[in-house]
Amino acid sequence: MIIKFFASLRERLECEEENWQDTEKITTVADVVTRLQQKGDAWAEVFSEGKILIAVNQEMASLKTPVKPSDEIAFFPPVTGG
Amino acid sequence: MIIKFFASLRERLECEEENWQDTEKITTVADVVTRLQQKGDAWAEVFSEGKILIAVNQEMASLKTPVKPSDEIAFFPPVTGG
Amino acid sequence: MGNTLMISIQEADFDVGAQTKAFHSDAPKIGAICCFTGLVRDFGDRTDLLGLYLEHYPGMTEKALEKIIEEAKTKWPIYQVQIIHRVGNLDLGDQIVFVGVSSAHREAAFQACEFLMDYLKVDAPFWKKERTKSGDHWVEQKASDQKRASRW
Amino acid sequence: MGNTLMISIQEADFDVGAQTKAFHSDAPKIGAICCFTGLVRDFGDRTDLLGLYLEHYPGMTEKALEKIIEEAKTKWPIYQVQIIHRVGNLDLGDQIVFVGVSSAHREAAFQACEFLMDYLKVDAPFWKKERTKSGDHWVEQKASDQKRASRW
Repeated sequence: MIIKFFASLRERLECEEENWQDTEKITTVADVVTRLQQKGDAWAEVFSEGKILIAVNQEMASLKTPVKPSDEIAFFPPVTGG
Repeated sequence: MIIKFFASLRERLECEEENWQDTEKITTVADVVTRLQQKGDAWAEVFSEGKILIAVNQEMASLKTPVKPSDEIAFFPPVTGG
Repeated sequence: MGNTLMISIQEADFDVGAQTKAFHSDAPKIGAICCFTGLVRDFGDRTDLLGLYLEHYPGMTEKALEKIIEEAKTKWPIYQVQIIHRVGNLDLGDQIVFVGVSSAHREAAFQACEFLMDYLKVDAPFWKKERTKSGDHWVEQKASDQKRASRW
Repeated sequence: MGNTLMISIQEADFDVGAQTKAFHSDAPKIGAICCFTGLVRDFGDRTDLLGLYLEHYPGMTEKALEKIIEEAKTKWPIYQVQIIHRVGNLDLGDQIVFVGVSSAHREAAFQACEFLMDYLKVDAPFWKKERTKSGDHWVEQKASDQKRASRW
């Protein structure tokens, strides 16, 4: 399972991408977030703030979206292009 | 007094421009139209049909608009540019 | 707020790239450029159209366009406005009209550009004649154009 | 109705004139081309802005833009759509984004172009960082952008 972080999230977490092999207990995006929050204070803080957007396989998703081991999950702040 | 005709009016009247020296009794656009209608059948017909726009000194005007000997009066069909 | 405006009635074709670059002289104050280009189109129900002949009222045309631009400037915070309208004989696919607007904000650029096109169609003294294989005839004004202009 | 669409996410600058000419390949079916160009603007209240850094989510960006274009095509009868969005470091006055739409009708071209820009701003994964003399910081999404997109 690939986990990607963009923009301010990437910088605050000092992490661009994780690649998880052990995803046995992970069935939804919420499970991914729970595991990320346990990685340390910065992670717990970032994921408690709200205003985070989620994509699963490059489509917008929510905490309830189911995930498979082969999925690419991304977290990022509200977009500001254009 | 300069009288100009454009587009389909110019073609139907076979006239692009008139230059009147004697304008003693002409005080409004309506007076101009009355004199034009007396010029022949084609003129009477064209000016009885409505759908004619009027400009005095290159600003949109109406039959009631006052005119002076030095004015430029124009008659044309609804515009179709763009 | 700048006041630059460029109005050109011409037989010659125009270059949208060059026109767009002219807006950049106001950078970095401007954030948005909206440009509209109109082309001579064949109509689904008219297969015999060869092109158009465009006539206008020299002098009044420029005044009418200036007036429309002034009106747009009272409605939206815009910098430059460019209007080019071709006259004379045009063929199918030829460019007829260009309206470009720059602003700090995209909403103002879009709205002002569409407003200018809508009013140009009903207030500027241009007349189109269709040149077809079976003869030429003057185009009638469309009620939909009057309606689009009246919504502003 | 044609289906041509061109999406490019690139560091390089783009040429509005060349982009516009590409639409002409559909002439004389098209009568209207509406193009929007976004530039890096200095803000009235921020005199220390040097430029922007643009990040995006490769892969998802293209998918998100395709989806927005498909949505526009269900709403308006449009031919070609071109979207170019630059990424990386941009300076004040630089072009950031180009959205161009062609159609038989001007209303469809204007509406679709504005719709695409509105949705690009809220649905495409791009992020702007302002580079200022006193440091860099990520730009926050504006509530007004969400509101503009929700009106369609």
